[in-house]
Parts: sequence; structure tokens; C-alpha cells
Amino acid sequence: MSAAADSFLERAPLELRDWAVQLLPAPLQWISHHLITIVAVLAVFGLFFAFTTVAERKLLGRLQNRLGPNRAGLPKFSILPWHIRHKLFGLSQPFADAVKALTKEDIVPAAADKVLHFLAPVVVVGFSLMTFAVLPFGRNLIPVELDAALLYFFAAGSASELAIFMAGWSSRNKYSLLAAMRALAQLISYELPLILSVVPVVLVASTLSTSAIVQAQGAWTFGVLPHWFVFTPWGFAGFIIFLISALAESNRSPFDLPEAESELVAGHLTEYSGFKYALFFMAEYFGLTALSGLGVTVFLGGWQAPCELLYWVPSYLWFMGKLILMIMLFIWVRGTLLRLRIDQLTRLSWQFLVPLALLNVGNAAFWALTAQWSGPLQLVRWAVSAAIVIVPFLVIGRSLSAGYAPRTYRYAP
Amino acid sequence: MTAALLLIAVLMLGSAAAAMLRRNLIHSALLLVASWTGVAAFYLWAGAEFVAFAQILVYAGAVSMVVLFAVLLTRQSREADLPIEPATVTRTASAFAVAASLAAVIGSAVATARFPAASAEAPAASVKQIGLELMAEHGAALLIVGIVLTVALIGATVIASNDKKRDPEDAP
Amino acid sequence: MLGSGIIKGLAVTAKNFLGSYHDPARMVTVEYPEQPTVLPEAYRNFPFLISEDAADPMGTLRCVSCQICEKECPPQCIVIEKSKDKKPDATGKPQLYPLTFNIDISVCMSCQICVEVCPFDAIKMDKVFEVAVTNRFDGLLLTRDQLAKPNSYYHDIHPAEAAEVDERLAAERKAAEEKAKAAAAAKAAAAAAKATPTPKPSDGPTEASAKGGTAA
Amino acid sequence: MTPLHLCLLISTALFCIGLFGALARSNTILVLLGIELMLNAANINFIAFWRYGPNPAAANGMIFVLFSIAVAAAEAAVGLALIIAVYRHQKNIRLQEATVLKG
Amino acid sequence: MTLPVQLLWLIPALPLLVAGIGALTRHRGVALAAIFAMAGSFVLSCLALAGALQDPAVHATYNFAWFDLGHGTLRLGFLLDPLTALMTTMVTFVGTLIFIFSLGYMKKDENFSRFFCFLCLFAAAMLGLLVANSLLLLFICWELVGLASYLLIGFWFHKPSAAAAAKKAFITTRIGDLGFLLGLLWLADSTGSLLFFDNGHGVLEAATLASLSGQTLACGLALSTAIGLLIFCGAIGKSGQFPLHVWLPDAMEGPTPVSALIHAATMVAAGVFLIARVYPLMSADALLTAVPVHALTVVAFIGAITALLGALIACAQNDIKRVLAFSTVSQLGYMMLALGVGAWSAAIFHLLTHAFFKALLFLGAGSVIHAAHHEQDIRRLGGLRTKMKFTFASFAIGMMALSGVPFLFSGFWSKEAILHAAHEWNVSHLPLYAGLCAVVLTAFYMTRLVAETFFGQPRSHGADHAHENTAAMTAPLVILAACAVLLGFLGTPYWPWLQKTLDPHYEATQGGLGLMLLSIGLVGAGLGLGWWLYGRKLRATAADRDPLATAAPFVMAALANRLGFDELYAATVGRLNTATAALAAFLDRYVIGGLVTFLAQLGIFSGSVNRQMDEANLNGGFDAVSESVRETGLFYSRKQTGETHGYLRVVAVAFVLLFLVLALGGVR
Repeated sequence: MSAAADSFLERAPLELRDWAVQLLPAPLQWISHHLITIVAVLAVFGLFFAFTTVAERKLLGRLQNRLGPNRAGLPKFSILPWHIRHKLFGLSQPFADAVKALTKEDIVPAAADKVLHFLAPVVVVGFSLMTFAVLPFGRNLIPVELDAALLYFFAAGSASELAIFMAGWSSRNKYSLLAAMRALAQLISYELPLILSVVPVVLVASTLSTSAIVQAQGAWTFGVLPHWFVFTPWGFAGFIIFLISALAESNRSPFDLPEAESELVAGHLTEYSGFKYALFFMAEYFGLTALSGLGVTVFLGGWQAPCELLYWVPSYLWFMGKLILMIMLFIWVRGTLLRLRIDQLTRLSWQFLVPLALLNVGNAAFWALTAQWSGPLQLVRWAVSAAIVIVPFLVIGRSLSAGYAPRTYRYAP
Repeated sequence: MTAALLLIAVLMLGSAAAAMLRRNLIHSALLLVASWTGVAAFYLWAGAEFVAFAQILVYAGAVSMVVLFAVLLTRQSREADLPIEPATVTRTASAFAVAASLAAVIGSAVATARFPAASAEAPAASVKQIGLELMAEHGAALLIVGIVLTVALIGATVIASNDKKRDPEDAP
Repeated sequence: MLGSGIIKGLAVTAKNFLGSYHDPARMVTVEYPEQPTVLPEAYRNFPFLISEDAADPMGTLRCVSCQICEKECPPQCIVIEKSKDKKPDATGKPQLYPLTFNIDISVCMSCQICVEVCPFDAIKMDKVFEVAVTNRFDGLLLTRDQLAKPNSYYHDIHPAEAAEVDERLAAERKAAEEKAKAAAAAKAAAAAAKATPTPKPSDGPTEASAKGGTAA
Repeated sequence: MTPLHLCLLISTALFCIGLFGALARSNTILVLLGIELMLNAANINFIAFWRYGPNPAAANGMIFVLFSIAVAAAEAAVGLALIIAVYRHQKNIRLQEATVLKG
Repeated sequence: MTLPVQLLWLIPALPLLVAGIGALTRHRGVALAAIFAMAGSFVLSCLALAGALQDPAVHATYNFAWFDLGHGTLRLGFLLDPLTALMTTMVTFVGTLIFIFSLGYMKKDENFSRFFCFLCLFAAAMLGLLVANSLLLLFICWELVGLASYLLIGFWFHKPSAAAAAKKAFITTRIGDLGFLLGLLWLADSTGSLLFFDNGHGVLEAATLASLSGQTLACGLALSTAIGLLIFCGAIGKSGQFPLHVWLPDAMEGPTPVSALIHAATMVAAGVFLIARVYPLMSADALLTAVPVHALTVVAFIGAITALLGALIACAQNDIKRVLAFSTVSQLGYMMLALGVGAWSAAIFHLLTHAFFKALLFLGAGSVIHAAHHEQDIRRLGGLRTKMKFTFASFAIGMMALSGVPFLFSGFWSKEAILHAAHEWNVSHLPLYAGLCAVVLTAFYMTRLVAETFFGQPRSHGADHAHENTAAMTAPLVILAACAVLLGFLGTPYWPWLQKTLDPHYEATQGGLGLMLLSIGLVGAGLGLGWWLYGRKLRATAADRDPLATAAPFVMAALANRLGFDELYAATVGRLNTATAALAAFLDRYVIGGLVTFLAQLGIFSGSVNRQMDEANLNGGFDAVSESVRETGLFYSRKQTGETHGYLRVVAVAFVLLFLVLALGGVR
């Protein structure tokens, strides 16, 4: 197994970096080491963002029995044969979009606070990129190895709220301001369950370091059942809470209220156009990717292979695969669910997710305390843990949905 | 090292001073966020990562939000455009005098103080160590802080909620 | 149970997703430039002029340049210039014909009033919608040559309506011929007695039947 | 001039800026923020003494700062709630006008 | 796959959880939850049993501190040994079956969920009692068991007789518990611990026992004897031993499953369990010769008297449940007898077999009562043999097990073990004779019961329209009947597995075939006598005179009246109580009341004097002081402008000044 962990493919990215570094003159080497890492992350996730947008549009189309973008091909001067170049499944759509966004007119309202109006998209992209620093993309691939990585992640993520406020306030537009306030309320409400859903993992893994959390999930029962945290009762509950909160944190449907176009035009983005708008768009996807990456790291075993047989596949491929699955899940949810009302949104957080997440912390504590139980006691442990998840879920769920009897649709099948 | 510290200090003090002088409250608040971030940078510089991230999470993430909400909820019309009152001038002057004199006395005291030499190595404090100390030695304090936070949260909600009773005529 | 509805919804969209790959019937999208859109028969767009013979469109226009449509057109996008001379029409009767027949389709609002008022079934609504041009002034001003389309084209786009119109016209012509014969006979009969003026077909019934035709 | 002196001078400056804000500004929110700055200055001192103090192995300085941050957060929440209550009562938040507790 | 002793608390915790849920909701699903909880406890008990059987001689304990008391720590604990494990397994198994039976029996009751809540509470307390490793924890659960018994006897509290019976049961057992409590306190005082086993420091371990039996009291008793007898008082009350047996027959006012569970199988056996548990303490004085009496001798005689008395009274009862109740009293006497003669493993053996066949009999009786529209009088039943085949068959098996029909039925083996032990006892043979008499009587009254209930013609409307019950009620009967047969083979003289497991020092004694033949003969005699009196000529109508009453009317009347114990107690204890209460009322009303009134008047008088002095003299001075305080306050309140800036500025300036003073003054 250690051979696999040390295989050439596993080390390839690092080897490549070291080779590139040693090409440079000695005084530049220490900084280029970091610069290469940053550039690599930017390039990979920049492209990832680009293709996420097109994947999202295509998937949404398919989910609604449509085709999605399939036109944008390559320009005429490319050397590929026509039938490939012609459409290319619409894969070059993001580049067309980028060119469009770059060439659009950049409008700044006359009454706007120019500095803040400019700063907001910069800040939001900057901070959402910063969160990538602590995600372990592979066995050896973590940009910064921090002891308090999870804390760092949430600290960096919380800055996006400020950026949204800056965008909303500096636009001098009532819709923008209202949307910004709404976004803030939403982000603050859901930051709590988001963090609380990760706390159980911290409790059980007893570390804040993301790479150590991934290491803690690296084992298999019978070689096929991975010890990912999502496969425990508390981990599953935590993962679901994390998913819901992550949806809300990244302003995605069904929690896309701040951009509810029927109420607020385009929310805090109303007064943004062209490249600044594209930056916001980008930051949103970066945030989504980072949160998905965190979910993969914390609950889905990070770069760990799902079974022992597949251990030889390079770890970063596993990470990317899981990341893509997570994002597809988000897209799937977006293609399915309707937008919530603001009162439903806050109620969901404070009356449902937060209590469940708090109970889940206790659940994880129980799990950690009973770690040495074995034999039939394992069954007791699982049963108790599952009961701590299911019983409150049913009780709270019932009380929340009390009075909303199953609806009968008179005019629809 | 010292250069980095000075850079951080300039950022931190500059934005703090600007925040205290601006008439636009939102600008003040955002500048203060910058200042708090500077403080976090100082913590990072001193090797206290955990505290730095906690500082950002609490101040830039939470306190700033509360401040901004408070600013927006208590907006007064065109305050920035009002003429400066004479009382304001005297108050500012006296405040400056007091603050400057305090700065002078503390600064001189600090400048003349002698401290035992310390190691140049930053002390290593892992998160685990902090966690263990928090839970073991300072467990009681941690509990009390938890209670304080809870009480403060509930108290803030109670204070800020509209406690006016509805007029009986309003009731349908 | 809370959340079961979400799972049901997710199942529905997942079914859509998978179905979209193996069940072409699900896909409602028409890939337009490659795949032509099938328009409903009642679809109408801009008017065109019917000519009887595709080989000689200008010679066989049904339009007799009566200018009723020009007068009735609400946005006044039709411009007609009468010919000085007369040419025989399909029945062989000499009629006026339009020297100029211009429709500015940048102004036209596709109201179909011109079709309804035409007593000769000479102007009908077309189905062409790809009218994009590079010059929006001259390009969108359709002249007589561009407007004239053969009756067979009319049959292509509105088969039922065209058949009805043809049938009516044939009946009218037959009636006219019989009348003409009768008249000829009468003339022949009367020629002996006296020469009488050629009887004109009255406007009333023709107009009514034209209206009935378009309404159908 | 050791780094410790420098840190302490910086914290002194931050403290005095905060004090100036608290004394000079009429807007209660800014007064509160000035006080927050003063708290931060104190926290800087804790960290400085932890970093350059005689016993850096003990994490007491950091833990004290953590508690201080927690209490500051509570203080900010309650303070701003009070400000909103004051605003509702007197329709402005000028500190010099908030001179009575009755209301 | 065993249950570690640290988790033994799970066994009572499951029913307790359901009891808690049942207290909060009235949902009928509580019953299912209760059955599942009991079944879960049964599974856990089986795991515990498997663990305990791995090494029967070990007393696995888990002790923990409950709270600090002065300088000492009060410690509780759990104990796992074969005794505990067998008892918990029996209780949970029988309990599960009875819960299932109750599902059918109580179906139409409006307080269905409350019933199961109480049952669960009882089960939790009973199981807690069994797993306790501390006399204190045992006592707590003991009292909880009593409470649950009280609640369940009085479950139909709208019936005055039920309410009275509940009260009677509670108060009567309390008298015994008082002795228990005194013994417990004395034990705690003299040993400083209440744990049974505690690495050599427990009260049941050699060192403590030696010190306890070494001390002699003024009356000549050994200390251990005195404490043991006091603890035995508790057992007398709970197990319905003479002279505190009066509550048990009345307890039959409760629902029949309760009678089966609490007043036949489990709770009443708790006294036997208690004595078996503290057996080392009871037998600590066995080697002393200079003492007037040994604790176990008392136990043996009380047991013998109870066995005989219960059997006698049972012969003359007409209520089907009363007969079984007195039978229970008698059988408990047997167990006490066995304990007293030193065969505690035989006592537990009999306890286990008795639990099964008596639960079977009670459930059978419940089935009959349910079917016969709550007709309990055997004179008015009859002819049910053909109407309720399952019930009759299982009831007959129970009856034969109880009577001790040889070889096939468990009761025979356990009873035989007890009689054998009594025969071996070298102090006296009187208990043996009492036991042998009881054998005859048992066979006799059981024959009478079966003949009257199941044979002949139906003698009332209810019996006439009886029909077999649903599976929920018959299935437990069948299972219990199977157990009533099979369980006996665990402890035959030829393979005494149970005794060896419980008591590693047990030695199977050979011989005694004569005694066995004698008791078989006696059983035959009892059965024959019963058949001769009741079976030969079956009762025709409910009003017919009992053949026994015809033969010996006076004896029959006395026995039917339960030998007048209730009247006796009413005449002595009851009257004494009333008189004491009257005296207390007099003292309270006149003597203490008068004193209180006098003091109150005194207070009023001094108050009025005080007021005069106050108004005349003191007020002026206070006015002046108040005025000056007010002036001062006004002065300072002018300084209090409410300007926060001002305050803050003053603080800052003061700080600067303080700093300057410190700096210039050179204070270090």
C-alpha cells in the first residue's frame, strides 16, 4: 500500500513543481515555490469554474428535458476538422461568455460609492479563493498545512458577507441594499448550522487540520466499506445539514432569495455589469466549489479511495471525482427545488437545522466516548446514535410541518 | 520581521484612525473591519494563528455584521451633511487632548520600561494544546463564557425586539 | 415525513435527466437552423401576392390593382401603382394590373385586413418568418417581384384554405363562363336584334364569397 | 527598542485612537466601536507578552485573548441592541442626548 | 457475546425509558414499546447470563461513587453473578410473556397506556433490585417496587376494595420495610459500607462477616444475627410471610396480569432473593454455638409456619385468584424454609420453577376470568374444560407442577430438593413435617380448584358463554406451560446443574429415596383426597354446600375467614393506631395550640408597646438624618448629568493623573 502511496503518479505534481523551481535562479526559488502552487490552484479551479458553468447549464437542461448549450464551438481559424470544431458540445461556451463579459460596458451608478463599488467584487473573489488554501486536494497536495485549517476556512469564508454588504450598500439602489440585508440575514443564519455541522467531525477526529481529518477517514472494513464520516449516523446527519447550509451559504437555489429576480431585480448585483458582474459570478462558483471541497474533505473521505482495491488510483483524482459529484448534486438540487420564502428560510435554519446540528454534536460526543465498544455493543452504539439522529428529526419535522396537511392538487394529476 | 510589524501597524492604526475620523458611518465600520483584520495580522505575525482566525471570524465575520445592521437600522437622514456644531469642536479638542496625554504617559512609560530578554523563536502553541488547556484548566471559565454569550444573545434579542404593547384599538 | 417531497422531486428530475438520453420523445427542443420548425397551418406572417403561373409570375398576378387593400391597411404599408393598360386575367377578361406593389414589412403588423378585403383572392398571408436582412430600409421593403408567389406555393403552405379558394374561384369562373356563354348566346340571339353592352359580374356576391373563404 | 516595546507602543496607539473615538464622536455606535478598539489594544498586549514574555510555553496569553474576544462579541451584541432600543426611543443615537435612563 | 457488568444498568434502563415515555403520552403504542423494551432487556439478560455462566464463582462488580457525604462517599454498584443473571433472565422472560398477555387482557381498558407505564416502572425497579450491588440501591428499588405494586393493585382505584387493598399492601409491607431500613442503617453504621462485594471490603465478604459475627450484643445475639433478622423483616413483608401475609390475598384486586407478574412470579419472590443475596450474612452465625438463636433458624420456622398456614387457608377459599394467592404464600413459605435450612440454591430453584408455573396458573386464571366475563368465584364457574381447551391444558400442567406430580413437572424437583434439605437439617425436623403436610394440602386444594373450575356443568351465565381467548393470551400460556415442564430438569438430584451454578460448594447428596417415595405418596394422597371429595360427585349448582363444609363446618368457616388474622390486626394494631392518633390530635389542638396562641398574644402586646415608643421618641431623629441624606443625594445627583462622554473623560483624565502620580512618585 505504501508503494501505491508513493507511486510516480501520486508524486507527479510535486515533481513537476520542483523541476520548475530548480529551473529558476536561486534567489527566486523560495517565492516561486509558493507562486507555482497559487498559479496551479488558480489555473485548475479557474478552468473548473469555467466548465462548471457550462456543466450546470447542460445539466439543468437535461433535468428539464432540454438540451442546454451545445453550440459554441471553436473559432474558424482553429486547426480542428469542421465537424468537431463546429459545435464541440458547447464546451467553449464559458470562453464565449468570458469574452462577452470582458467586452461589456462597465456601468457605475452616478450616486454610487465608487471605491466600495469597485472593491466589493475584488474582495469577494479574493476571499473565496483564499479558502482553497487549506483544502487537501491529494495525498501530498495541500497548499498550506495549517493546524487550525477549518477555523481558517470559515474565517476566510465569512468575509464574503462583508463583500456582499459592500456591493449592496455602495450601489445606492434600494433593491441592492434590501437584497444585501437579506443576503446577510441568510448568510448569518446558515453560518451557524454550517459550522455546527462540521464540529462533530472535529470532535471525533480531534483535530482542526483538514489533512488530519482526511487521514482519520483512511481505513476500510473488509477492504470495501470506507470509514468515511458520512457513513456514520452522526456523520450522515452532519453531511445533510452541511449540504443544506452550503446551499444557503452559496446563495443557490432553493436559497437564492438574495437574487430573487421577481422581488429584488438581481439583488446586490443589480448595479453591476460586465466584468465586475462576472467576478461576482465567479466568486459564487468558487465559494460553491470550496464548500463542496470542504464537504468532500470532512465527510466524504477527501482524497481517500472508496475501496482498498482502488488505492493505486492517484488521490487527487479521487478528490476531483468526489468534488464533481458534489457539484452535480448541487446542480441537481437546483434543477429540482423551488425557491423558499424568507420566513421559511430563517425558520428552517433556526428551528430545524440549528437544533439538529446541536444534537448532532452531542451525538458525536457519544460516538467518541464509545469508541472502544466492540462486538454486540457496536450495534447498540449504532442504534443509539441513529436514534439521536432520527427521533429529533421526526419530532421537529412533524412539529414544523404540523398544519400543512398533504396537499391535494385539484387541477394537476 | 520588524518591517512586517511596522507595515501591519501602519495598516491597523491608519485604518483605525481614519475610522474614528470619517463622518460616514459605513466607511467607519468598514475601515474598522480593516483595522481588526490588521490586529489579526499582528496575531499571525506573533505566531498565534488560532487567535488570529478567531479574531477574523468573530470581528470581521460577526461583530462587523452586527455593527452594519445597527448602522442601517438607526440611519438618520443626511447626518453627514449637517453643519458641525461648536460643541462638537470643543468635545473633539478635549478628546484629542485627553487621548494625546494618555498616549504620552503610557508611551513614555513603555519606552522607559525594561523587560527581560525573550527568545526570538516564536513559542509553539498547537491547537491541541490550546484546546486541552481550555477544556482542562480553564474549563470553568469556558463554561461561564458560554453562559455569558447565551445570556448576551438572549438579552440582545429582548432589548432590540419591539416590546411596545399593541394598542387595544389596533387589535382586530 | 419531512423531506420526502424533496426526494420525490429529485427522483422526478433524475428521471428526466436519464430519460433525456435514451428517450428522444422527451426532448421538446428543436435545433432550429438544422431542423425546420413545423408551423401550424393557421400560422401567418406577412402578405404575398398570388400569381397563377410560376413561369410568368408578373404576367399572371391575380391582383387587379383595385387599391382596396392600400386604403384599408391600418399602418399604411402598402403602396400600389395602377397600370395604364389592361391585360387579360385568368378568365381572359382584360384587367388592370399593378405596376408597383410594395409592402414595407418593417411597418406591416400582420393584421390580415388586406387579405380579408381583397375581392380577388389576390393577396394572402405568407408563412415566411426568416426575413432578416442587412439593410433595414431597402431590405425590408418588398417589391412586386419579391411578393409574387405562385398558387402552388399557396397550396403548399395553406393547403385546405387554398383548395377552398381554388374551388370557389373555379365555380365563379364556371359561372362566369356559363353566363358569358349565355350572354354570348343571348348576344348571338340579340345580335340579330340589337347590340347590348357586355354584362359585368356584380361586385356584391364576389366580395361576400371572398370574405366567406378567408373566414373559413 | 525590542520588538516587545514596539508591540506595546502600537497597542498604546491603538488604545488612544479608540479612546479618542469614544470621547470625540457623538454617534453611539462609533463610541462603542472605539471601546472595541481599546479592547483590541488590550488583546495585542496579551499576545505581545505571551510572545515575548518569560513563560511562552504556557498558552495563557492566547487563552485570555480568546475569552476576551468572546466577551467582546457579547458586549458588541448587547451594546448594539441597546443602541437600537435608544434609537427607537429618541429617534437618534447621539450619545449626548441620551442622558436619562427613564423611558 | 456477553454483557459487561458496566452495562448492566441497561437492563432496567430500557423499561424505565418506556415508563418515562408512557408517563408523557397516552398513545397506545406505549404497549408495543414496553414489550419491545422487555424483550430487549431479555436479550441483554441472556447476554449477561452467558457472561455469568463463563465463571459462576465470580462476582463481577462495577461500583461508582454516588455522592460525597461528609467524609465518606456513598457508593452504589452493579453486581453480576449467576444469581442475578438467572433472576433477571427469569423476570424479563416471564415479564415479556405477561406483557404480551396484558395486551389482550387490558385491551378494552381506558387507561391502557397507563397500565403499561406502571408495568414498565415495576419491571425497571425489579430489574434494578436484581442487579444492585449495594444494599442501599437494592432498598431504593425495593421501595420503588412497592410503589409500583401499590399503583397496580389500585389500578382500578374507582373500586373501593381495590383502593383499600392497595393501601393495605403498601402499609403492611412498610412495616416490614421499617425493619429492613433499621437493619440497613445498623449495617452501614457497623461496617461503613453497603456494597455487597467490594474487593474484600463488601458486607458479604469474609472479613466483614467475621467481624460482624464476632460481636455479641447485650441480649446474647450475634450482631450479624440481629442485622440479619431485621433485614429478614423486610423479606417477611414483601414475600407475604407470616405474620405479614395478610396483604397478599387482597392484592388480587389488581388486574390479573399484575397478580401474575408481581404477586406470584417476581416481586413477592424479591424477599426470597434478598435473603439469598445476603445469605452469607444470615449464615455468618452458623458456627457460633453460644447464641440463643441463629438467624436462619428463625427463617426456617417462619417459612414452615407460612407454608402450612397458606396451604390450609387455600383449601377453603372460593375465589380462584385467592386460592392461588394463598398458594403463593404457601410456596414462598417453602422457599423461606429452604433458605432457613441452608439450601439457598434449592430455594432459588424453587423460586424459578414457581415463577413459571405460578405465572402460568395466574395467567390461566386470568384467561378464565376474561372469558367468563369477570366471574371469579369457582362455585359459579365449571365446565370450562371443553370450552377452553388451551387454557385447561396449560392450567392443568401448572396445577400438576404446583402439586408436585412426580418426574415430569418442575415443581416436583424443586419441592423435592427443599424437602430433602429439610430432612438433612440437624436442628429440628418440625419444618420438614410442616412441609410434608403442606404437600398434601397443596395437592388437595389444587385438585379442588381444577375440579370446581373446569369440570362439571357451567354454573353461571358467564361460565356458560365462555370461549377460548385470542392468541395474544393463549400463546404466553403455552410457552409458560412448556417452561413449567422443562425447567425442572435443570436441577434434578441426578444432574444438579442449577444448584452447582448458583452455589459452587453445593454437593449433591445421594440417597433420600425413601423421602422421595413418601412425598410422592403424599402427593397421591392429596390428589386422591381432592378427587374423592370434589371429583367424584361434581358440584351441580353454585349454591351447593362445600363437601368440606359439610364435614367440618367450624374448621371450614375459620379457614374461609383466613383464621381471623385481619380481624385480629384490626382489633389490635388498628385500635392502637386510632388511640394514638386521638392522643396526638388532643396534644396538638390544646396543648401546643394553646402555647402558640399565648406566644402570639405576647407578640402583639410587645409590638404595641414598641409602636408607642417609636412614634413618641425615635421619629424626630430619623427625620433629621433622612433630610441630610436627601441633601447629599441632591448634591451628587446634580453631578450626574447623564452625559456619558463626560464620565468617560473623567475616567481617562483620572487615569492620566494616576499614571503621572505613579511615575513621578517613583512607586514601583
